[in-house]
Amino acid sequence: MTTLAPAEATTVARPQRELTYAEAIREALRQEMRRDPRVFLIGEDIGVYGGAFGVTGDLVHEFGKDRVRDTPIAEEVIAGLAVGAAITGMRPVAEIQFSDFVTLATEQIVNQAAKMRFMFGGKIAVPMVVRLPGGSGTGAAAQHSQSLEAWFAHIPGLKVVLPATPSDAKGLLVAAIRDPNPVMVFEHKLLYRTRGVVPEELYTEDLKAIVRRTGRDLTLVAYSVMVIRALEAAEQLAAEGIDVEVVDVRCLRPLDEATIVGSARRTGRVLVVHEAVRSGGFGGEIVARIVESEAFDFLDAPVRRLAGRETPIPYNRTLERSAVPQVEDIVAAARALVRE
Amino acid sequence: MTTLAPAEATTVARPQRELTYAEAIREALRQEMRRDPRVFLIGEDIGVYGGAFGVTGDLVHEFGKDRVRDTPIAEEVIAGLAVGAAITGMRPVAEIQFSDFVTLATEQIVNQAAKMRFMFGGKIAVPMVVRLPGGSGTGAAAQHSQSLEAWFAHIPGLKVVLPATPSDAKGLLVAAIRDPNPVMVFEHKLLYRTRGVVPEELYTEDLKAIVRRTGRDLTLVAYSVMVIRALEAAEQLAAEGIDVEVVDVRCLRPLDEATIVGSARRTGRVLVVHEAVRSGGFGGEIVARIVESEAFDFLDAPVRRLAGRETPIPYNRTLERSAVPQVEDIVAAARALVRE
Amino acid sequence: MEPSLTPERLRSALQQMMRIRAFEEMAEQLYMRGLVHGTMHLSIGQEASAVGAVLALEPQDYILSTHRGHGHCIAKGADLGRMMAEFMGRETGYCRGRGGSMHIADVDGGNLGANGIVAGGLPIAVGVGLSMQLQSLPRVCLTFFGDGAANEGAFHEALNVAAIWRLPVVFFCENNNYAMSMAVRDAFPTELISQRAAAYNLPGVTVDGNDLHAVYAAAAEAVARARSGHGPTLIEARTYRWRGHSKSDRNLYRTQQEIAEWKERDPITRLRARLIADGVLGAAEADAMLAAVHEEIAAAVAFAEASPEPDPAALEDEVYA
Amino acid sequence: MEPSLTPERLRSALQQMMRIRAFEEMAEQLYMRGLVHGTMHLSIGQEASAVGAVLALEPQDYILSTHRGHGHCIAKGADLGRMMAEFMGRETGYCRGRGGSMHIADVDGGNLGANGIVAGGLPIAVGVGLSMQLQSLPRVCLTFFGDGAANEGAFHEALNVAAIWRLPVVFFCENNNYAMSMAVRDAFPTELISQRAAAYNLPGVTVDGNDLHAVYAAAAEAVARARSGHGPTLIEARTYRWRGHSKSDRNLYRTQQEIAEWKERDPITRLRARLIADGVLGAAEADAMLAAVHEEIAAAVAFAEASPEPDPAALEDEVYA
Ligand SMILES: Cc1ncc(C[n+]2csc(CCOP(=O)(O)OP(=O)(O)O)c2C)c(N)n1
Ligand SMILES: Cc1ncc(C[n+]2csc(CCOP(=O)(O)OP(=O)(O)O)c2C)c(N)n1
Ligand SMILES: [Mg+2]
Ligand SMILES: [Mg+2]
Repeated sequence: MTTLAPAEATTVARPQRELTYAEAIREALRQEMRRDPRVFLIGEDIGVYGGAFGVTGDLVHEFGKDRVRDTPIAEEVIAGLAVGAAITGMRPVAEIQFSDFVTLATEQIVNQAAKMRFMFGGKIAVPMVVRLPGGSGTGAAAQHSQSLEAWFAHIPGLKVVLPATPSDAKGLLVAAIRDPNPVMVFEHKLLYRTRGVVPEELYTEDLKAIVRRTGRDLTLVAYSVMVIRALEAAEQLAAEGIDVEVVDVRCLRPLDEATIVGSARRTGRVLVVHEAVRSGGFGGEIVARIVESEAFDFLDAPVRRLAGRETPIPYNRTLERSAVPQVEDIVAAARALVRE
Repeated sequence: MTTLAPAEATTVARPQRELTYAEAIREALRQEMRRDPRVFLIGEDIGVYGGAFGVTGDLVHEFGKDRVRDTPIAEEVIAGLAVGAAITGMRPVAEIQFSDFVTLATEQIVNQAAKMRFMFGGKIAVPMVVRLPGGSGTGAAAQHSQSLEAWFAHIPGLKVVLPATPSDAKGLLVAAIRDPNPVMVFEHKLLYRTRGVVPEELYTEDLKAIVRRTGRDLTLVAYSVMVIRALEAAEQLAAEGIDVEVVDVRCLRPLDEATIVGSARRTGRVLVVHEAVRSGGFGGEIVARIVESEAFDFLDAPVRRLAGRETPIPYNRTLERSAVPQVEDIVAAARALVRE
Repeated sequence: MEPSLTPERLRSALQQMMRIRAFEEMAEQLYMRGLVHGTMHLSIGQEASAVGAVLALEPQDYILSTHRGHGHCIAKGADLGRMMAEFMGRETGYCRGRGGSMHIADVDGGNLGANGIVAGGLPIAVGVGLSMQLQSLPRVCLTFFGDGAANEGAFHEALNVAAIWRLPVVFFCENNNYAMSMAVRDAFPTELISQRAAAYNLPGVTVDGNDLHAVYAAAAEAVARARSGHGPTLIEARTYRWRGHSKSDRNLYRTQQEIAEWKERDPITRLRARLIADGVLGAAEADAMLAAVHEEIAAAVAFAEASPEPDPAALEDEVYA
Repeated sequence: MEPSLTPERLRSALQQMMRIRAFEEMAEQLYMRGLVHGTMHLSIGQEASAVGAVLALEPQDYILSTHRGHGHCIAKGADLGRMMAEFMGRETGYCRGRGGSMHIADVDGGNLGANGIVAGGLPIAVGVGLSMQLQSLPRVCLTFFGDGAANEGAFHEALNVAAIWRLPVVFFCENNNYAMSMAVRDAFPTELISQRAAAYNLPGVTVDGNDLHAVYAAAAEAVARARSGHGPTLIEARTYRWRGHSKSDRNLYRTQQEIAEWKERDPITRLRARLIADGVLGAAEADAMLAAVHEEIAAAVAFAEASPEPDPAALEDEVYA
């Protein structure tokens, strides 16, 4: 739906081929699986069905049922399969069909995968990836629409990545697969069909924040689908003469504080935007990091947050839309903040 | 170990009987069970064994094995038992033996208990309590020492309570049992043996923050065991002429912003202290609430956090101690902040 | 015919099955036309299992339902208008538009809710059973779940706990041969799902889920056992879903021939024929019954369409009691 | 005596059992004296099950262990000094003092770690099995777990998946009659835990866990089956822990008489007697063996005590690779 201009435009050397976010993920998996025989996929309906969101698509035809492995509905064991395989020489990429179901796999991810290296005194590595389609906007209601990234960002030993663009979906996933640590990759369901330029070759993106658009008046700090909305909002605000910088956080743990703080320092005004429920969401962490940093003295207004409301995601379309920040909400909040 | 003077001293009307935190919880359970036949307990080893930390003690002898019900090791069903009983007329109090094991029950708690009322359009209530002994300091290492309260504070539909004193352990638990919503009560293992004055009669405490000590120079915002450490730190700082206010948050969801912000406004300097890992911990939320509030203009220094380090809890005593804030760390951080 | 299956109850069972079919066909149409959104899991082809199971219950008994739960809900006596209103996200819907198809609940009618989490209802059912036991209420909780759910850890924990405490629970597995694309033959090491009952020292029975009488008989026995304090039963009802898993399904994991074969075993056609053969019902009467059902559905849609949308300002109102 | 149980291996098995016993008795003393902290789950009385199971493995095979895992670790060949150092939180310990008793791991020796989460190792074992299958490595993963663990959902998911994919995993349940205070008779609806195997179409066997020969025989068969691609086995070894669950246990849930009865069935006394009777070992040799073991333990303690504590400055170093 949205083709990303600003950040992509800087990668001029790369061929201008467009893929959807879902296709980019598939290409990352395909190319890594060709390159590295240790990489394999596990999850529910990722084989012949092609994945609940069509992400794995035809991979089973190229790699066979062993390496694109359908499991019974058993999330705890899906995670355990990844842990056990990762510590004995493989590079598993597990899919949790909807990120909400990770609630059934938290034991393995949080107590085992995340802690094993530390508990064993550094004598083991757990190079696994968990892909988690999340977020609202599809009418799937309360148990299929959550944004739980903050949980995992709170757990030392995990890394937490949230790509916002097709090219990041590929590059960050490849980086996650090659990372010797357990990496949680939250994909947003609404992004799967968005298109953007994606380099054909294999490449990795750093698990670092990136400035997607520069501006002087205000910084929007966002991740996942909210980056796209923030960029749209920035366009609209530009028309009003408000010059907005957009920082795409991309990785919550480890958090690239420098990029965020640098931007906050430059603009003096920050609005943090995420879809997850506001209370206890990762936005609080970002606000705190800015406040604790040297940027505090450069703030012209309080750092503010715009985030999901204090409710489960409702089914009704209008309610659902009103439960999480939309472009117009970002525009309004940014406008108000600039005037503070 | 620590007898709380300041806050308790204000409740002069109540008889000065002392109980430990564990005894206070047991008394709350006993009195509520006597009063209300719908209240019953489920969990592992809560019967004859008396609970892993001796909390339920002899209750099984008074109320029998039906109402003090030992379960097999099956945390997901323990939570499910509570949900099913709560929606059909009972008032279950479930115990998760160590809060770390709640990772096995998050599906039922987060997807079912928390969302059921909302998903069903308000046509059901889920009056259940989950008791969760948490925290480090006992040498129990990485899988038995976590502080995961921030996860649940992020979930609309839940309430999250963390008593710091024996009298709160009783009053907040009674309030939780009577609450028509699912309430997560995080108890700290190190607090079980602390003593304090506990009224004999049945009473409830509001799920609101409380100022445990007033002061002018700085506010320490803390909860659970860190309240006790903050009060000790405050004593030491007083000797240096630094007058510290201590706010005990007590309930993370809903968060009593007014009390926190009010204190921040008065002192202009805030240090938020919790044991949980700093990144993604609830401290970020508290910082953000203060920054977003009218207190922002009254801040004389950035709001700062002191929290658990970015690591699983280690076994070695010295390492374990260094992984979470100690009294001397609070003193040092507070001193530095006052000088900023 | 079982003794307690009176002609009247059989006719009403057939009518309920027709209602489910017609309701879902309409819901599907509305979905295609964009009037219902989100996702939709249709149970077309499985009507005998929902109706046969619920037929064995008393009104005050409970059910817990699944993502494929329209049939359960209707069988338990829900109002079609309020259901349709829920699908269309209206304030008059069972969940006031907050839940939608996947979370439809009729608490007053004893349907404690469909569940978006596979096997999510099983632990709750055990809790309901315990609650009945503690309150000495002679009510039974029947929990529906799919074959896929039987591989979740929750299945195991739930059956074990219900078994050791002899709780009044009926575990009713609708084995429709697939969990999304995962075939039962690939997901289970045993021939029958009901074989798992032995692991918990429970009776386990597999029945033809497209045979209303067979389903009823098994359920009635299980309910009687549960109600009299002898504990749970695991029932496996073998059936088939005619439609894809949800609307995104391209049916790549099964053949058209297989689908066609199962359509031959349509539970509604079968019950209708049997009731006519048994003299319980005339053909004309059956046709009239179906016509009446279609009118009900039309009325349900009209009710839903005329109903107001929820007020966004009230969004956070129902989070807490 | 099984053919592959040579006199030498039997002597070494007895020695390992003595090592476990002596090691744990020492650990208990150190704990009482405050030199080891945290908690401590002793397997005294269960030595034959740990040693018998591991005896059936090749060095390159894997085990996954439990909170009651000292025996497993020693049986798999761990160095006592590094173990003791771990208990005392030293830098020379297996986990450099980060893990302690409950997380002891000897990755190079094929012990992928004790686990503080009941049943936490089962899903991992399935992953290890899959990994071996994918890499066509002829290695087996044997996962220990207690009776209590068999009621966790993870048990069910793990056995099912290992069964359908015929993974080279041995599920080794040490049924010591109690999960903390929960008696097996109250927690299970069946007589035998091994009866659960049938639910997954797996062989299930119950053996006397205090009989080294019986444990070995069952494990050897299961390992051979796993290694040859025929999939998992569920073994239930019946045994008993002499000590309380952990140090906080007041033994209120069992009788002194029961404990005394089980002490009569001491697996070490039993193996010692049998080996002497079979002419595998002389009494004097056995006594010398025990004396040597005690010297080893003393040396292990000395090594641990002389070892440095970890540096708090390095606390965050091993969180990420
Ligand atoms: C815990 C969980 N995992 C996965 C899903 C996604 N999902 C929804 S329905 C379904 C298949 C369920 O199969 P089955 O239990 O046989 O029920 P059926 O759809 O056949 O009625 C899957 C995988 C889910 N909703 N919940
Ligand atoms: C998931 C989980 N639940 C509860 C506990 C607390 N706990 C530790 S050991 C134990 C008993 C385990 O019993 P069993 O599996 O039979 O092993 P045993 O202790 O008898 O060797 C319990 C309840 C835990 N560590 N993990
Ligand atoms: Mg199915
Ligand atoms: Mg045991």
